[in-house]
Amino acid sequence: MSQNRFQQHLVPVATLLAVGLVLWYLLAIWLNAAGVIERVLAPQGAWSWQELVAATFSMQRPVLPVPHQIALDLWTSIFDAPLDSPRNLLLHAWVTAGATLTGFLMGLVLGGLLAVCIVHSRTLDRALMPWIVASQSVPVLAIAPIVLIILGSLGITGMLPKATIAMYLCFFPVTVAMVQGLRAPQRLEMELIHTYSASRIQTFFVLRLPSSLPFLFPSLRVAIAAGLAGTIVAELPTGAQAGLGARLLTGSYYGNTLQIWSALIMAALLGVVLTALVAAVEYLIVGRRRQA
Amino acid sequence: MNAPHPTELQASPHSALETPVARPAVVARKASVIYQAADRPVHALSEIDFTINRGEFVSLIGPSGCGKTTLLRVIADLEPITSGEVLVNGMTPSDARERRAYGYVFQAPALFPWRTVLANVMLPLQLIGRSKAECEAIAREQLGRVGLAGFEKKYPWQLSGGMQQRVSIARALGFEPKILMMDEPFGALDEITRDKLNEQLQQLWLRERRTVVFVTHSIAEAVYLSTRIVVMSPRPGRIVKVIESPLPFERDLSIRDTPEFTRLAQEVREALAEGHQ
Amino acid sequence: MNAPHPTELQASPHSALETPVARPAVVARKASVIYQAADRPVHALSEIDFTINRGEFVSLIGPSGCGKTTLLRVIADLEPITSGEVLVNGMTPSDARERRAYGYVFQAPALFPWRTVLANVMLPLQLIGRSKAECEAIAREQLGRVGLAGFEKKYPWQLSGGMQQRVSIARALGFEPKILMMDEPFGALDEITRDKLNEQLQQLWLRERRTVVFVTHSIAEAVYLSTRIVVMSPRPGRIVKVIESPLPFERDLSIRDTPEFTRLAQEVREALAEGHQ
Amino acid sequence: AEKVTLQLKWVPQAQFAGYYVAQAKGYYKEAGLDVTIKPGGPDISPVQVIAGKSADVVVNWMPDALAAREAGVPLVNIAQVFDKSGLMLTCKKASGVSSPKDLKGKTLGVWYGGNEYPFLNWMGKLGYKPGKDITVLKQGFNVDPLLQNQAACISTMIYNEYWQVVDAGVKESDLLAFFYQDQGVASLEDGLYVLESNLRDKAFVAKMAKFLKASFKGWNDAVKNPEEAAKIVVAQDASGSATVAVQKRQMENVAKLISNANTPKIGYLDPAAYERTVKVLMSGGSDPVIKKDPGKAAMTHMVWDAAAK
Amino acid sequence: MSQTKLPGAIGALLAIIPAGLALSQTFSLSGFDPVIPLPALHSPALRIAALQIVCVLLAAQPLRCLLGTLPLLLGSLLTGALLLLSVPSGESEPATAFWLLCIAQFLLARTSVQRLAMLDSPPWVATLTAVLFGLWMLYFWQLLVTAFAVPRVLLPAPADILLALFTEADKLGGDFVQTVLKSVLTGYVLGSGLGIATGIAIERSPFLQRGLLPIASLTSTIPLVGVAPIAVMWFGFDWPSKVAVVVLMTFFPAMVSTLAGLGAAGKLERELMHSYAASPRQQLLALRLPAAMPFIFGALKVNASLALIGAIVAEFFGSPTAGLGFRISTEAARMQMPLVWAAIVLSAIVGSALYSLLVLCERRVNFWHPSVRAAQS
Ligand SMILES: Nc1ncnc2c1ncn2[C@@H]1O[C@H](COP(=O)(O)OP(=O)(O)OP(=O)(O)O)[C@@H](O)[C@H]1O
Ligand SMILES: Nc1ncnc2c1ncn2[C@@H]1O[C@H](COP(=O)(O)OP(=O)(O)OP(=O)(O)O)[C@@H](O)[C@H]1O
Ligand SMILES: Cc1ncc(C[n+]2csc(CCO)c2C)c(N)n1
Ligand SMILES: [Mg+2]
Ligand SMILES: [Mg+2]
Repeated sequence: MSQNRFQQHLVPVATLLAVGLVLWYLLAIWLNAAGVIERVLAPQGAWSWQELVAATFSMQRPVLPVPHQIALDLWTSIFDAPLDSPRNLLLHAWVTAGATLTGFLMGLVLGGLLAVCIVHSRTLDRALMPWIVASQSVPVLAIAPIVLIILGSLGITGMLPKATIAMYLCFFPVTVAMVQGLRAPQRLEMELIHTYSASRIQTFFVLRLPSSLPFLFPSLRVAIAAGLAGTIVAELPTGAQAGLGARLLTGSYYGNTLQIWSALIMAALLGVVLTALVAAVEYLIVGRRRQA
Repeated sequence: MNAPHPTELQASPHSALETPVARPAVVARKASVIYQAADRPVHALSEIDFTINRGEFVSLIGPSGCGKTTLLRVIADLEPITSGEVLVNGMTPSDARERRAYGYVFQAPALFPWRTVLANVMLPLQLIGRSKAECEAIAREQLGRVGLAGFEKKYPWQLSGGMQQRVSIARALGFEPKILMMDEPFGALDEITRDKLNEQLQQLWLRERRTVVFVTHSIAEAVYLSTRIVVMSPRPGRIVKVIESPLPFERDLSIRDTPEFTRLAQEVREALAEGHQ
Repeated sequence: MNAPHPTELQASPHSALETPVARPAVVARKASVIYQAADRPVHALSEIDFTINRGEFVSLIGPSGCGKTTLLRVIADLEPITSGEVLVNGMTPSDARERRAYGYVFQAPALFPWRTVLANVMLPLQLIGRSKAECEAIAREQLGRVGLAGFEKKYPWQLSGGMQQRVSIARALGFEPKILMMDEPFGALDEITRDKLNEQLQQLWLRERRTVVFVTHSIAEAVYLSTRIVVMSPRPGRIVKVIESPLPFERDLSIRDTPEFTRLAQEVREALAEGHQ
Repeated sequence: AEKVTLQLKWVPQAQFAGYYVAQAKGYYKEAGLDVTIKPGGPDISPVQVIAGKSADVVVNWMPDALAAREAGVPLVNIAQVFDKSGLMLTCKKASGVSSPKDLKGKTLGVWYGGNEYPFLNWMGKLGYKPGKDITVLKQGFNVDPLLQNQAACISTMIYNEYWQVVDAGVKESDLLAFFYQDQGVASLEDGLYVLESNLRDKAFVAKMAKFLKASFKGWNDAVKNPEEAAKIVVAQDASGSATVAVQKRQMENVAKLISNANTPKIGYLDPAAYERTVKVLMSGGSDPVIKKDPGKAAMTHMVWDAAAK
Repeated sequence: MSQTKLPGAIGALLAIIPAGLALSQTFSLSGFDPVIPLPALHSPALRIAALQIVCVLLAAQPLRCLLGTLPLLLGSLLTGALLLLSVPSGESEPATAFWLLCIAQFLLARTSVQRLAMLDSPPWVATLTAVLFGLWMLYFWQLLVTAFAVPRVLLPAPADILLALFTEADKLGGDFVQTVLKSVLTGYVLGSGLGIATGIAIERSPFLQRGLLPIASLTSTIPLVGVAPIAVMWFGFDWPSKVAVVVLMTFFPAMVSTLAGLGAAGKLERELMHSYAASPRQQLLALRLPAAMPFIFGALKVNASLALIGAIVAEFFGSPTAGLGFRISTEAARMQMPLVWAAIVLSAIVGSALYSLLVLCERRVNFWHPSVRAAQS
């Protein structure tokens, strides 16, 4: 069945990607043409169409680099430098992944705790829940520098400030899903447990927690993606430290468009890997009992 | 009130019914339940008076909304009474619940999908802190009794609706409740499965002689299973008639074609119709 | 084949049954349906042969999984047949569907929660482009017929299950289908509501004499409603027996206590048991 | 060893080579210091860092430092390594700018975050009101607005962004650069600042003196040997984006801003230059950068003197 | 199944300990002598402690209605205000008595919120509870920032922020126009609209759907804010580049949810429409689109905060001299922290307002959906 689905999707996805690639090349010619003419070709005098296309595909500082340029840059930035060198993109991906995962775990704990409190306390449900929703309207991404400085003044430096920002973005989906999930047990199931005269703690572990898992995992996938975005943005203001966000920033700073693009692609790959990680954990925990 | 029965042995719990001082499992005195609905209060139960003796199989029957479920819930401490008194084994329902007096079987099986069949049956036993081995032994035994030996490792959603309901009954029985409460346990099943389960339940009761309070919509089911049938009527919920069953305790499905059965069913139907006015 | 009936008028559609050349509404010839399940193919229907004449009320009864739903779906063009032939009013089911031949009532009411009761009944009429006023008039009339006048402005979730099912029936009827298909329409309701709806459906059929194909699990329901009962058996799905009902067309619920009824029910039960082996 | 934390104003680059060289060559260690150099970034304000007590000493531009004083963070200049300003406004000739007068009606890229003061000052002097006579855009940290022709002129540093424009393929002959120095609105750039309250502490002053001495040694080396400095800086760049060639050129240009390199005067804040800067900052018309003359309170030679001994 | 105890009563009673301690402390400070210590009565700490004890007594009242809770509410607010006014200003270290009063005040605040949360009706009491909770949070923020003399360049007090909101209203107004009206709203409407439209358009093309869905769900794992520097490079420093980022960030969630929603119509309902021989257009209008609305609103709500984040982050990489992102980053560097926080508060208000507006719309559009019905009853 899944084999079948895979094949069903393969052809359309491949087709669309191919169309996208072609469009990309055309767009690159169109976008880069002006700059190429002004800075590369015009100084040399007369030029032909072929020269224009070739030049737009191999520009130093393109407005839109073409895919093979990016692929090449990715390749060199992964394989041409030792793994522990700051020139290696994998190192930066690793740094970002570390902060994201730390923040994600922190967010998981915080979100879970909040959800448990909210489900068990009417006061917190009424008083806190609206503020948790409002908290997500605060553009933490914009206040990342302030958070970094406040945390810095409290002696928290290094990876933790970034992880804190990631946590801020992660905890929300977790809380919302957990609140929903912990309340998911039907009245019937709650009453059943009640006739056994189970304690609150027993009810939590025997009924509420297991029934919240199906809600939790989809939210975890959302959370880790949000956390990654948070980490990357938290890496922007600190500038040239390690991490994909720093690569984005310095790429922009040194006018290295290719570097921006490879950092973006790497971030995308990292996002996919991290979500796959969550999916794998989900499969391990609930996979085999999922309904057919 | 209780006609002694030829098949009855003196030693069985049912013999209690025959002694002059019956041992009551449930006593309700002028018990009323009023729901505060949005617009106006609903009299779900109105001054109910009745007694269920130990070892009886009592069915509650009545039209939708007459308060059958409410009565069951009151007995099981799932709903407080507004006035009057309900005693279970001489205690308040709440105390009885704390002493694990109840096994409750709902209309839906209410099994936990993340637990295997075995683990579902073990659940109530684990909650009261029985050892794992003990839980498992009891659960296996109960599953055997409802004919589900060999299905221990399955998950609920791998079973048919009828099998699920049997798991739910095994779970309630494993708890060794003093009183088994069943709220339309077979309502969602098809007729054939239902017949089978009716038969099994009857045999089970015959074997164990637990007190059973059973809610149903089906006249045939009520007549087939019960030693006593309580007919209720709505608005406000009250008891119209209590019918003692003259049928022998040992029954099989063919009893449904006997004239006695038909007469009893007719009596119930008339009582129902009466209450329906 | 069809015994002429005393209450029958020559002019009614039912009279067709009495003419030597009955006008068939549905004809199935060696119709088979095989589902390609993951592991192995499931023979849901195996070489079914049968005919439903116009104006008949035919019930399909059989144990779970015997292919009743599949047969209904095949007739209504919701499922293709694997081999054989099915004709509806002389056309393929697909053509018949395009000509709006069907009113389908599912086990669940399948009402659209964002539409009022009235708008739900109007839906199929709007789809075929009837004017708004006309739609509304028809819908109101149909709602009146199923006893829901005054509930037009309510939303489905403000009604009880039985009322919702009646809306769904009104919706199917308002469409003026040539054939009314009902797949366990009352399966989810309690016995008393079910009895009432049975009575209403019977009267409705009597009034309008539409062709009805009705799936049920309940022997009593099948016997009470039908002019013909088709008993099916599973693995592979096939027709075990077709029983003509000798009951008069005009019936009320009390007919269930007549010996004729009981005999018919017994016949159906035996046929079912036979197929069950 | 005594701990010192230095907060830079920007990402690791040759602009801060002196400190990195002193660190790499062990000058700090020799002086008995354990120095942590914290790189800055576009949204890291050194003032906030020092106010949050996460740094002992920061590299900052004087306008920003004086503005911080008024906002309640009393910074004091203890040394001024760059005695000339490298800030300029670079325009494409094609956009029709040939003198400051032509700026009217143009879109100009300006760095914010405390670096906008000299520019606003200059415009005040020219009588141009931002938003009315000129369109100001908050320039990001690169030269794209000029390359994409989104702005007529952008802010550049002589040692960095200017060359990025050139590297991108724009010929120097097509560019026109206005030096703030030449426009009379120059202010002192990279200086070292500490909190006023700390200066009351003798031990702190002694520590800073050691720090200055070692840093100056680093600067002298960097000016003498740009290649080596560039390599050291590149090694310190955790983002792996800096290249030796670019940093070496930057170092060579930075060297031109340190006239006192390899003289005993290195790092000495010329009181006249200080007063000039203060005057410029107070003359901003209706919206001056600082309203109160800080007098001599915002600078001290105490540490420098101690270091010179 | 319901417990009937008075929430917060224990907490409130606990408050009597610190309040009493503070009381005795001020007594001993003012030189307790057997004659009534008249000067002590003028000590603010004494007055606050006494009032707090009165509040504790009010809290012990088992009145379960708004009127019964009101005295406690007002009383605790009053003691709070007095306490705030008596914060030792500037250099001098707050006395032990002060901290004791703070603890008592905290316990009172907690009880007041709990008491309000306990009330069942009317519905706006729930909102009031949240508001009160927020007020107390701000209150303790103010109290602690003042008491600990936290530097304003790090964390300003709420009062300063409020002041900045008013004094700098015209600057913030300009930022609002720039960021919210020009960037966020345009991008949000464009991105979500295009996403929904695309979803509807490709709903009938399984090929495009099968191709686009995996790609679209992939993009949900990609940190799209990363394209901000590229967007600024392509579309300039003004609002178009922000719109581009916002469109990109909101497009895919809208499309994916629309597709999921269109596919969410039940099998039964679809077969019903099939049996009516409804045309694809009729199926869309009568069944699929209404059934998709809850999903679409889900995406619209998520997109609301994504849009704000996208626009503000894009302002990092270049902007005109207005905009909330511009304000936050530049004023932070200028040490105008109250203004920075005012801008943050403004964007939070905008975000919450947008969200609430959507919730209101959803209640009207999806009135039939069980989640909405549950929320209303
Ligand atoms: N929580 C409640 N709030 C208000 N009214 C209720 C509540 N629960 C039940 N009722 C009302 O009380 C009456 C009795 O309900 P109950 O569920 O006991 O009936 P029942 O006999 O079990 O019906 P059914 O056969 O449909 O299950 C009904 O009129 C019902 O509407
Ligand atoms: N989509 C399907 N794919 C594979 N097998 C199917 C599918 N639908 C039905 N079946 C199988 O076909 C057989 C007939 O199913 P059908 O639903 O027609 O039975 P039914 O008589 O309606 O049963 P019930 O009374 O439970 O509704 C069953 O064995 C069922 O498992
Ligand atoms: C957002 C931003 N703000 C300020 C500056 C200015 N700045 C601070 S240190 C330094 C030296 C870099 O070469 C420069 C130019 C910038 N570049 N980008
Ligand atoms: Mg009930
Ligand atoms: Mg079926």
